[in-house]
Amino acid sequence: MPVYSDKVMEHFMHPRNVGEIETPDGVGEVGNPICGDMMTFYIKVKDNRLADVKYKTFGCGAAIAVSSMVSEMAMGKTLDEALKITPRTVADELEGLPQNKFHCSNLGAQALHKAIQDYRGKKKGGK
Amino acid sequence: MPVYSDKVMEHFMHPRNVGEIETPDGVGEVGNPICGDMMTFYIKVKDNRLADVKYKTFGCGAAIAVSSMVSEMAMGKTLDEALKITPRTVADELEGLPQNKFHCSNLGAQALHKAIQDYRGKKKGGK
Amino acid sequence: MRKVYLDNAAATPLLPEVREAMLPYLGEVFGNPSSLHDWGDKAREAVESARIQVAQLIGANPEEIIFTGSGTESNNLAIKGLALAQPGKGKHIVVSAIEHFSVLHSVQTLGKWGFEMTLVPVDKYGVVDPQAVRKSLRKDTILVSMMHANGEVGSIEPLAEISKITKERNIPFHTDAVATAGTIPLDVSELGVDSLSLAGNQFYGPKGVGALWVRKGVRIMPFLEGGVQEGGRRAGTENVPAIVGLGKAAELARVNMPARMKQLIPLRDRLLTELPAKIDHVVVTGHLKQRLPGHASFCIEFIEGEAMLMLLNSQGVAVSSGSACTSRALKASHVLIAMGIPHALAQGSILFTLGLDNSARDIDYVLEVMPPIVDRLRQMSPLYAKFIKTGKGGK
Amino acid sequence: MRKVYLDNAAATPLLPEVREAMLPYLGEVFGNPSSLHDWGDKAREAVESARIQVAQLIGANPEEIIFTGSGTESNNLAIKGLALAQPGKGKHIVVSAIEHFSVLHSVQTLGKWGFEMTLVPVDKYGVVDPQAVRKSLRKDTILVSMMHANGEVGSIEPLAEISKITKERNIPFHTDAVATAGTIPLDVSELGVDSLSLAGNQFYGPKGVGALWVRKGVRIMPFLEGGVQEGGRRAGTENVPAIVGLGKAAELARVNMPARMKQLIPLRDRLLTELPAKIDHVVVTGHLKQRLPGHASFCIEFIEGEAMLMLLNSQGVAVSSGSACTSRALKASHVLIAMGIPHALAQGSILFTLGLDNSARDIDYVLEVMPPIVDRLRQMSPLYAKFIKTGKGGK
Ligand SMILES: Cc1ncc(COP(=O)(O)O)c(C=O)c1O
Ligand SMILES: Cc1ncc(COP(=O)(O)O)c(C=O)c1O
Repeated sequence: MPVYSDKVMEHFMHPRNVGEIETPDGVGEVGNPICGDMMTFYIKVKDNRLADVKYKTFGCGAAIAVSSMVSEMAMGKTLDEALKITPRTVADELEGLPQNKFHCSNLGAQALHKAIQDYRGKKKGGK
Repeated sequence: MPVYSDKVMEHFMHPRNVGEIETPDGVGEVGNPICGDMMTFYIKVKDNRLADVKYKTFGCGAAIAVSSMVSEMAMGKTLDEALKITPRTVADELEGLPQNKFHCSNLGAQALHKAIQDYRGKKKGGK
Repeated sequence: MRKVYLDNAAATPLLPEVREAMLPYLGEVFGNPSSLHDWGDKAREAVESARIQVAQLIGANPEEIIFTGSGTESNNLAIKGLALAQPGKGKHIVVSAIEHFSVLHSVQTLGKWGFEMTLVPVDKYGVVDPQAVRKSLRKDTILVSMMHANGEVGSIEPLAEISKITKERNIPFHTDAVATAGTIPLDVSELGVDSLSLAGNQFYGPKGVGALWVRKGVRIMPFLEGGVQEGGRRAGTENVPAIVGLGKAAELARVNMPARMKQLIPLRDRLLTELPAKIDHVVVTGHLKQRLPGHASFCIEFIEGEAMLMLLNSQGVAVSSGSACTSRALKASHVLIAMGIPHALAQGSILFTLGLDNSARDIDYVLEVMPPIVDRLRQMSPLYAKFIKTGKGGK
Repeated sequence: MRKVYLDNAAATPLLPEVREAMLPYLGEVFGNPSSLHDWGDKAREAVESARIQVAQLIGANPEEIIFTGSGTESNNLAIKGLALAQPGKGKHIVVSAIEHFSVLHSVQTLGKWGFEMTLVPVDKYGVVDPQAVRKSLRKDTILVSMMHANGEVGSIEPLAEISKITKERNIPFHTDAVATAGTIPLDVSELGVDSLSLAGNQFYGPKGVGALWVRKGVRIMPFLEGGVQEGGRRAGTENVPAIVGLGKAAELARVNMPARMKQLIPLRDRLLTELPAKIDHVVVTGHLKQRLPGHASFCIEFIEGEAMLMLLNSQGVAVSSGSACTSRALKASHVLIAMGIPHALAQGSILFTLGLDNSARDIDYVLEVMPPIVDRLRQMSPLYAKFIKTGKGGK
């Protein structure tokens, strides 16, 4: 009974899509280092789809695995589809998260949504 | 670190002078079965000396060893000498008693003194 | 000299399989279950496997098991933890008069914080009447605690009947099953209790470990405070080898229980019938039928328990007694007194508790050495002398 | 892959000699120390010998030693037992801000019964100022508790100076010496304390056993209630094998302490100097000189402890952290925060605790694998990215 599922461990050890996007279409930052975890998501949008998703994460193993999983789940999805990614679906894809990590380290979906809102806000703003 | 000294064990296993005296000169009974220990001492007096000392004891290992030791210490002593036997001297002769047994099981000297008093009382009474 | 150990209520030997299961955890697998690395993982996995094994023994869910350091600690946690978790609900606690001191003293200490205790009496067999429990309940009763079986007289209590009453009234019901868990079949749902204490050293498991089962949803305050081990309900680095041993002992007990009972009951019954047949003025204590399988207890008139113990020991036989002299507090057994046994008779208490190492030849041996010991002590006893002279003083 | 265990503060391996000493008590010598027969005598003798060994380790009298189930239990017994034994004397308790939770939570619980707590702050090295203790004392102060060394940052506290103050005022002074007893020289008279907690699993002894020393004449209420084991101060069947193991571990610690310290200190000092030399933005936590021999602790900026732990584990290295994410309560270490370390930096806490199995090659290995791990996590860290871009955010 290790603390994390194999899937979490796999994503933690080999996180997908780590990094920044030089000229992102949207950026979403959540958390702060005081509570423990902090994630910044960067997106590139093409034809209303997520053409690229990258992130930087400060936090525990769960936070890193969640970021990686969210980036993988979001990649290529339409924005509306991506907004359907929730902490629950992320945790399910990761074959579960420890109970105490569910809320605090599971901010990836929120950061992604924020990046999408940022993109939409800018577009509306008529940039 | 057994509970009892070797000397206590030896007297418990081989108690001296157990029994009753058919026609005792004095009898002393102390304790009662409710507190746990009960001893009856019988004495035979000759020329102001304890010519015979016997006892019956209901009680724990310490109570039996104490009775045996008291009988041995008293035997042959003058009555005044025998009255100098105290719980302390009995415990010392037994190479110590467990602390919690000191008071309740160490009634032998008291029973002996009672038997001597009984004898003296009867004599005074002009038996 | 023959060596016959008949004090399994005080301590059972560790089964070789239990020891084998423990050894790796006294060796290479030494990690702390809270640690986040391979060493910690291995220790944690071992603890969680043991939790399943213990849960299966009593028909519980693993996450309802809290590992503790002893049966005593389980009872302290249960009594204090359940009482203090119900602030404002009431301050009245009902227990039987024959509970173990780890229950009774815990309730007494709660008295300092305003709790009140009602002692439910037992009959002469040491059995609680469920209707007496019902009568003792008050509007402000917040906890009932009744042991499953008494370790001194072996009687098994009618818990399933008592729990019907506590359930009607929605009062948490704790049972001290230290003497029964691992010894007789036991299912927490059938018993209808809300929490249950058990200890490894009662069924061939290690010393230094116990467990408290608490039904999911029942609130309990931690007793040992500090870290968040055991879901925050019991702090302190887990005693991994002992927990593993408890798990293994629980598994073996569950699987082998019918065979064990079949071995012990006939030996017990021989003692219960043949000892009083061989020695005059002997009373069996406890219930004759509703009784722990390896448990034969008596009061022998006119003599005292410790002296019997010591002479039996000199013959290689280990037993125990509830006499005042054998208790370090030098008080007559509250259990025997609650059953209405007079003090003098209670002094003659003697207790044979059989285990898996015992055979019919051990019983033969006891039946052979016991009568001369009793005789020897009676010859020294002023009470016996009085009885012989007057015919009085016998029970 | 190389396996390097550097988490000896969480658990130490059992020394082979300790295991050997314990094995008979997991085998033929299984009696209950309270039993009045040969089986009981052997168990009791073993417990009493261990009591002498433990007393010798700390310069105490054997009869002042109470065996418990853990360091946590020793602290619960000390804090609650000493406070509740002084009814009417006062309700004020003084503790340092960096005490173990087994002390802090015990004091907090006493708050329910009207006790008040003053937390004495520490400096940035985690050290208590004795004058601050003096200032915190009130007329109604009935207990002071200060740990001997902190297990998270390794700093050793000036107990002898503090005890001068408590003695002047005649206030009982408890110390949690779980991190020091068996590790550094320690004498209860020199420290001037009135009670002291220790635990076997900190110095190559078994889990599931601790001890509380209480100076003769100091009153204490029992915490675990029930039977009259340990002179009525700690109920429950004694964990004989673990107590024997604790005794043996204490003896070995006493005899071998100088050699052990000589082995550990140079390894520790290499880590303390070379890790910050190899990796930028690393701070040592705790006092550099007044420090446990095997203890090297740091905060690594811009990254989080659990992630470091997991990557180190994947390289075969076991360590621990005081980060919020590694604590099951998900709170930043109260110790680091009390030392004035900002939350973000505290998240980068990492703790190497060396033991007798470690060699210089282990340190080489850690110094080799650690920099790429830090680098990898920093490359993922938005805080590091910001720092690189702005030059801000570094400590
Ligand atoms: C019924 C019962 N409860 C509790 C206990 C306490 O167990 P321990 O001494 O292992 O803590 C005992 C001990 O024999 C017992 O018989
Ligand atoms: C200073 C200190 N006190 C108390 C404890 C509690 O010890 P245990 O978990 O063994 O009960 C620890 C544990 O590491 C500690 O470091």
